[in-house]
Amino acid sequence: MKLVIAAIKPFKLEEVREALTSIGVRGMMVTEIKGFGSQSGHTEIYRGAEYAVNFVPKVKLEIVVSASMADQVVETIATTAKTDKIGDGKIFVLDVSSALRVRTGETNEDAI
Amino acid sequence: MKLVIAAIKPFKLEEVREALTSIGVRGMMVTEIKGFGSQSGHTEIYRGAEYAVNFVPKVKLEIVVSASMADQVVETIATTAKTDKIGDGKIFVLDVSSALRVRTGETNEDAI
Amino acid sequence: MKLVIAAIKPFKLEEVREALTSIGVRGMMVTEIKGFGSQSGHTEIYRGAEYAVNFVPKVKLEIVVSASMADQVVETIATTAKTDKIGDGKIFVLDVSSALRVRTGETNEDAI
Amino acid sequence: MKLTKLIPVVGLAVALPTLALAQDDAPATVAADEFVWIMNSLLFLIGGFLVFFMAAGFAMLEGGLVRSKNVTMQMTKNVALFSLAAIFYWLIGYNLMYPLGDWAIEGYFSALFPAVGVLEPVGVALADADDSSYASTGSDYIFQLMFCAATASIVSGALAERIKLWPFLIFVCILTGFIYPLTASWQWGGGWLSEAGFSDFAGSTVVHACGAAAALAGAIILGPRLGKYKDGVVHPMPGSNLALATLGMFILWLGWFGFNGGSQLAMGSVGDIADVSRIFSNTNMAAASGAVAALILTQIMYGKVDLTMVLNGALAGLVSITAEPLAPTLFGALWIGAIGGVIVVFTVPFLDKIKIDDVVGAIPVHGFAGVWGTIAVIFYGDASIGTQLLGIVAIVGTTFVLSLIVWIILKGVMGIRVSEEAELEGLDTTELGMEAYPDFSKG
Amino acid sequence: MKLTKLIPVVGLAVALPTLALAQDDAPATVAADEFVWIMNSLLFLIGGFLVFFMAAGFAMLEGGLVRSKNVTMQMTKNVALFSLAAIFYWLIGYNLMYPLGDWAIEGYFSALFPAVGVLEPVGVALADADDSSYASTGSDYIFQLMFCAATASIVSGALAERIKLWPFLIFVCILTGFIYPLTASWQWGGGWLSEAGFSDFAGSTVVHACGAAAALAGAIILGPRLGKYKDGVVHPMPGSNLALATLGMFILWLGWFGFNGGSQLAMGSVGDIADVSRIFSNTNMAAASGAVAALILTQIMYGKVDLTMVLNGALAGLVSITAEPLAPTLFGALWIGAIGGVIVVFTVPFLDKIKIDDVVGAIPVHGFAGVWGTIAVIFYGDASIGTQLLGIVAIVGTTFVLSLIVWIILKGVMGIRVSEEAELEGLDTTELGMEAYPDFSKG
Amino acid sequence: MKLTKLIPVVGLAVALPTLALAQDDAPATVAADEFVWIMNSLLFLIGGFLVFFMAAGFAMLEGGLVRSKNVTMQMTKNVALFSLAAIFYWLIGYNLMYPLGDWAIEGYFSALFPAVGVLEPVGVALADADDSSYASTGSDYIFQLMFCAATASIVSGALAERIKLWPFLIFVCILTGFIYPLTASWQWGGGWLSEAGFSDFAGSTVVHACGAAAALAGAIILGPRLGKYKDGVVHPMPGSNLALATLGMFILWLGWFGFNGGSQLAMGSVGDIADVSRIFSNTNMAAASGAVAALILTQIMYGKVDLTMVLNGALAGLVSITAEPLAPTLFGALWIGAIGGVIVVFTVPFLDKIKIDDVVGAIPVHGFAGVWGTIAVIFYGDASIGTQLLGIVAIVGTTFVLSLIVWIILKGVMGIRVSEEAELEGLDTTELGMEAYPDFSKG
Ligand SMILES: Nc1ncnc2c1ncn2[C@@H]1O[C@H](COP(=O)(O)OP(=O)(O)O)[C@@H](O)[C@H]1O
Ligand SMILES: Nc1ncnc2c1ncn2[C@@H]1O[C@H](COP(=O)(O)OP(=O)(O)O)[C@@H](O)[C@H]1O
Ligand SMILES: Nc1ncnc2c1ncn2[C@@H]1O[C@H](COP(=O)(O)OP(=O)(O)O)[C@@H](O)[C@H]1O
Repeated sequence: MKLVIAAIKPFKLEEVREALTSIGVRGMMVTEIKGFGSQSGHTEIYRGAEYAVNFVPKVKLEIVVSASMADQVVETIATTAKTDKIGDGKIFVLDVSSALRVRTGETNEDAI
Repeated sequence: MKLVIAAIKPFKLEEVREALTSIGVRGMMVTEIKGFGSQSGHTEIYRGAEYAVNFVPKVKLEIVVSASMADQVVETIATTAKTDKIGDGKIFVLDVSSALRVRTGETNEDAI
Repeated sequence: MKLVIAAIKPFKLEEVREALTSIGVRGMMVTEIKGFGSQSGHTEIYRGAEYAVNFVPKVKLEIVVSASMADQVVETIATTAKTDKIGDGKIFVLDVSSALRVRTGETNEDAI
Repeated sequence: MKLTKLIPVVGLAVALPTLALAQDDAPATVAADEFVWIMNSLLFLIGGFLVFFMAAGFAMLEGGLVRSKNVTMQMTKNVALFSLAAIFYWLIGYNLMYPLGDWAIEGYFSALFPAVGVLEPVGVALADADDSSYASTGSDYIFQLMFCAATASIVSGALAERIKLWPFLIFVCILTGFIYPLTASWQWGGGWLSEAGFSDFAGSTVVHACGAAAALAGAIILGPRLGKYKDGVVHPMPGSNLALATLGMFILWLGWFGFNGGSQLAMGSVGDIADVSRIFSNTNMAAASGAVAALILTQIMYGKVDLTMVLNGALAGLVSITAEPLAPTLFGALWIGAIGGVIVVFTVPFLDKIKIDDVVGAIPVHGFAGVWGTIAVIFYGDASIGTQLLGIVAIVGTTFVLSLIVWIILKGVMGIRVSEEAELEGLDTTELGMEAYPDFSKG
Repeated sequence: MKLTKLIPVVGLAVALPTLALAQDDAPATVAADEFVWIMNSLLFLIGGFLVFFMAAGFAMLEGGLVRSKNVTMQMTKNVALFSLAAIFYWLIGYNLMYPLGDWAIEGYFSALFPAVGVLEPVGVALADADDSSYASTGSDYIFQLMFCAATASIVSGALAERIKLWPFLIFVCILTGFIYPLTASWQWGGGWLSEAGFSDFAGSTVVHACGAAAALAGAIILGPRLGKYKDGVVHPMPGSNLALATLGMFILWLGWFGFNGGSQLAMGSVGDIADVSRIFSNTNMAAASGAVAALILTQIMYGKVDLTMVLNGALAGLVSITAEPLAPTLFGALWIGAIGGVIVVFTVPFLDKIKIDDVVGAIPVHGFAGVWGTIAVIFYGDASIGTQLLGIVAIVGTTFVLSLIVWIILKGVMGIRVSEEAELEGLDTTELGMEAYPDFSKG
Repeated sequence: MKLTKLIPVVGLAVALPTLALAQDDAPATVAADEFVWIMNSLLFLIGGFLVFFMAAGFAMLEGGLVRSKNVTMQMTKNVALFSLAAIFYWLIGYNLMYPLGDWAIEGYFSALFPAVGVLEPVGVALADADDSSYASTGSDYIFQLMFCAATASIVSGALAERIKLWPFLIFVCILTGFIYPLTASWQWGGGWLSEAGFSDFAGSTVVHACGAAAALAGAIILGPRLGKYKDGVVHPMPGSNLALATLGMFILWLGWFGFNGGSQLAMGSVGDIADVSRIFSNTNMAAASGAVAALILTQIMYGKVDLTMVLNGALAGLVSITAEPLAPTLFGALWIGAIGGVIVVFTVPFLDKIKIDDVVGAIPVHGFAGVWGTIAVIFYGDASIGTQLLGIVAIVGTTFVLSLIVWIILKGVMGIRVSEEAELEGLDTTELGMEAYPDFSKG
């Protein structure tokens, strides 16, 4: 199995969730994060003092899927989250050695 | 070493922490997340408009343990977090290639 | 590529970010977490009742870097986040099998 | 004694002459006309600061019902709109609203337009007062100003989360400087509507439905928030802070005692203070019954109580009783307010059905309940359904049309809506570059 | 002059006859009895809106001291309880509380039960007033109502985070419609307690300890929150928003000026307004010393100041001085309030020790400090310790027993506690389906 | 009638004698001197509770402008400072401030030092009143106390997020018990400044600049927050809750009606109530124009509106008009307030430039705008620029020097700054062991 981690723009969350559901993703973990990246660094003024905004609000998705599905999931997120503007986000894939559904005790593929 | 990631119901956090401490887990990272899964989708009414609640509040635990302890940790979480109700959560295990304790510089097994 | 996960003290965030930028890290995900570890357990009094504070506020950094840079990143975080006080934090390294930049479609090394 | 600030000495000096009026053998007494004038002015001052506080109530209610990414903007709008209303009502509105019988177009348009508001001189004597049988101009001014500002607050709630700051503020200037004062002059300025016998004690229509009409026009031109009605379904966008919204409702309820009670315009006689007391009691009862009606109704209809509807229900009850808070019995206030509460529960979803996006329910609360309250006058006050409808149509219609024109012009000239991206990311970071709750940690 | 709203013309008309009373050669003057009546009514109106605002204070205090998963519910309860109190006090309570000497059971039970409250007619003349030497019925009504509602607010705080909405609201109706008015009639209705010489100026016992007794009965029947006393240890459940709680305390403090000041029931004479001034000063001093006492004591006892205790301390100081805010010197108010502050610091943990879970400290603040304040009357007012204890036992005892019965019945008939799961997940999502702070981002 | 609380019977009894004064053939009338005294006292009571509420306004404004890790501490400081001010102003300040012509050092130092404040006896008659031509001592006391407390609130905002609790509170005791009353006695106690003809109606300098001077001294000794000026650049530390800050500003605005209006010190005559009305109108206008000035200026200068500056702008407008809220026309109030708004927009960054870290902008708002307002008196009031500058220098200078000494001593004796670690982690967890927003979930 694979763990797909994606950092996207917050307002894209709902759209991405729908797209993923439509391709059969049945679960994910969503976290509110602050992102640092090329988008960062634009300056704002607060009470007359200019400062660089290094962290921008992002949403992080963590989705565990079967290895076979990983690419499709990545692709789906990529296409849905894309606005062609800087800060669209990144997607990373990691290996997962095991999974378990607490309620049923099902493991691995059956658990996700 | 292994990274155990678990999404559980928020009110189970304290109980799970105690159980884990009792089996010798000495550290973890806890994050407030919104979970999407089979539990999701029930509808609520807001100002007369029905809508589907897709994300439910969950708590995510991230625990790095020695490979040998991983199964016990997973099992402990599973048994403690279990309510037999939908939405109990999932547990995933990933490989960790190295660990470091900032304060002491200890590494790997000694660091966790 | 490697995913470096670090739990540090919140007020060290800015310093660490600067240090990482200076060594060429161009992105990261920052999450507010509650940490449990050796630092935990000190007692506070709330309305006359003593209780143990098990979770202390921490900040979690997740940084994907090329394998070659991983050690340097870990080291940089370690030296910058260090206060020699308990609760300084931990750093973990995991393998990343693939990366993608949503905006450009660049993959792996080019994406991070 | 305490030798305190120098002013009082002056102040007391001013007081002396009047006492001299009394005969020498008897102790100096208080002249009745001065007493009435003083008490009436005091009523306006107390009413004035109570209604002023409603500006904070609107701000908190709206701040709690928008999403947190738009809170800084909503706060900015609320502070700015009140401030601009204060300036434009002085600059134009006050004299446009009160022609003092001096009309450019008899009963329709004040001849005192444009002219700035002027207060009585320092330490004025009753003989030199603008109106020796009423109250000080300053107290009347501050009281009336607060009503004017309320209309703008109503608009800001309805158009939240998508309208640009400056076009909105320009509209506020026009609404508070011109539109509201104009239509209000027809009734409270002694114009044709008051001649026609229209009855609207504290402004269910003159103030509230007027604000709602301006908001409705804006909502139509502005359009709903992105995604609110995607694929023909209503997608709720829950308010970010219901504690704040509840605080706002309570503050508005508090302010309403001044809003309605002060509208008795007199408390210098037994009859007047007793009437103000009746008004306080009825106002409170209508708010309570409005809330309870929404409480019970949402429980029955949705199976769960909807706090946001209960808050709207209380406000709708208040708006409903505003047209006639004096005449009804407490029971009258109860059912009039309750119907107001019922109205919001049905009209909030109704507006969604016709795809008019009113973020805080301002149009149901101030518009529909305002119309209801104005009609309800016929049950206890002496007003005919005909003239009541006439007044509603005249004021709501005129305000709606004028507002519509202004909104269309603003849209054409400078655009009134933020960019799609700004709306999605939130107005706070995009338009103002300042988050309302920037910390990682809560707050 | 400004031809403003039509009402004033009527209003002023009412004023004229009274002026006619004066001789023709002298300028019309103000009749003393009318002046007193007007000023007394005004005191009630000002006191009324100040005490009304306490409803918001309780809501914010409680909203800040519960966990965020229960905030929507706490807001709902606070809005609903005030609204229902307003209805049931009118429906039954007011006449039950004020028999006007017309008793079914002499000194114990009003003969005016059940009967709805009725206001004086519009534009009433002094001769036709319900009480020509007191104040307008409407002003008295609105003022007394606010006291009644306060008792219910006290209950909602203590039973937060676990009680079901509707059973709680049913209890509120009974408490505000029947229990409080009954026991209050014994003292303020001219019943047997007042005959016995019990002294409780603004209600340390009649209002506050009464509310606390009802809360205590509820807390016992309801039981503590899950896990609060797990394994015999107290597990604190910290409040979610201390800024909100602090705001609530300040609002309550503000309202208390009306609560105690208005209880002078008169300001139409030099002596009365001077007394109201004394009351304001003493009330403020007691709140301050209560807060300082808790500030210092928590620093000494815990090594750290506990803000929640300081907030409770200020409120305890206020409750303590409420039984006699007039007679004490400022120094008296200081030490009486300070002892109130000390009391909460000790009784909050005490309640935990006996496993009574009072979420916001309502029982220590309103109950223990209320009893203390009532006893403290003997130091400055003229009251005997005996009658004071008699009054405390009578009112607290009766309220406790009656409430206990109601709670037990409610528990048996419909259950008063939410399901274990609902309590753990939080009442907002489970009972109301609405989070108070739903956004990802703060707020 | 309603046989209500026993007190009124007493109360009314007190009223009777005075009525007896009137001749028998005519109806009893109200004696003018009693009427004036009653109305003046009422003005102080109303002004008193309005200004009291400013304590909540300061707390919310500051709580919203600090980071959430310091909110519990900021709340604690605000509740504690007001409470301690109430005690020390009674203990020392009141008599030090009002020597009643009884000086130890003529015009400079009261002979009534140290002596505690004493109120008039219960039910006092006019003949026995401390000042039969002014108002009740209790009402004057509560009103003056609120002004004193305001100076301490100003300090708490400027020194937030780094000062230790107890040293701060000790300073508050000295400021409210000694420093402010001393300098204020020179003007409002009938001292040398008032003799010299200095004019400061409600205290732009006597109260606001005084508080700002104390804050400035503290800010200098305390030093900026860690990292605020790292590497010579200003590192903003955004406030954690702008909705709360906005609420605070609105509450302050509300309180200012009492602050300035009450400072007329009389409303028992037509001239006085008309003046209070003027003051209300001017105060409101100045706040509005201050806000609008900041609104427009930040838009022009930064390209984006800065809400925190708009909030400061409104407050600066209020401070600016405080020295002379009566004499100016509405237009005068507009431009005087607007300049106040402009001043903050420029002085907030200016303070940062000279590395003085004022967390909430208290020094620009109360100091710079206060000085401006005091100078602006010359345009409408009758005051010479010379005496105005003399007064400013005397009060600001003295306060600054005395405060500086106290701060230095406190720093030497006990240290005034929390540890570096405590500051970085936040004062809530380190100093108080209590988070303001502890929940995972929002709130
Ligand atoms: N190396 C990285 N490791 C972890 N997260 C990253 C990394 N680079 C970027 N991100 C995340 O992706 C988000 C978008 O990346 P950014 O560089 O800002 O835009 P873009 O991908 O369009 O260049 C960042 O806000 C951050 O959360
Ligand atoms: N494939 C997945 N990847 C990541 N997290 C998941 C996945 N499936 C479920 N989860 C997490 O587990 C939680 C519980 O899963 P859910 O399907 O709702 O209940 P159950 O496990 O009882 O069927 C979800 O809220 C989500 O946070
Ligand atoms: N085994 C672990 N797995 C995951 N996170 C951990 C682990 N141990 C510690 N941490 C994180 O590191 C933080 C610091 O660790 P802690 O033990 O408190 O201090 P120290 O590292 O100085 O002993 C903890 O708060 C927690 O967030």
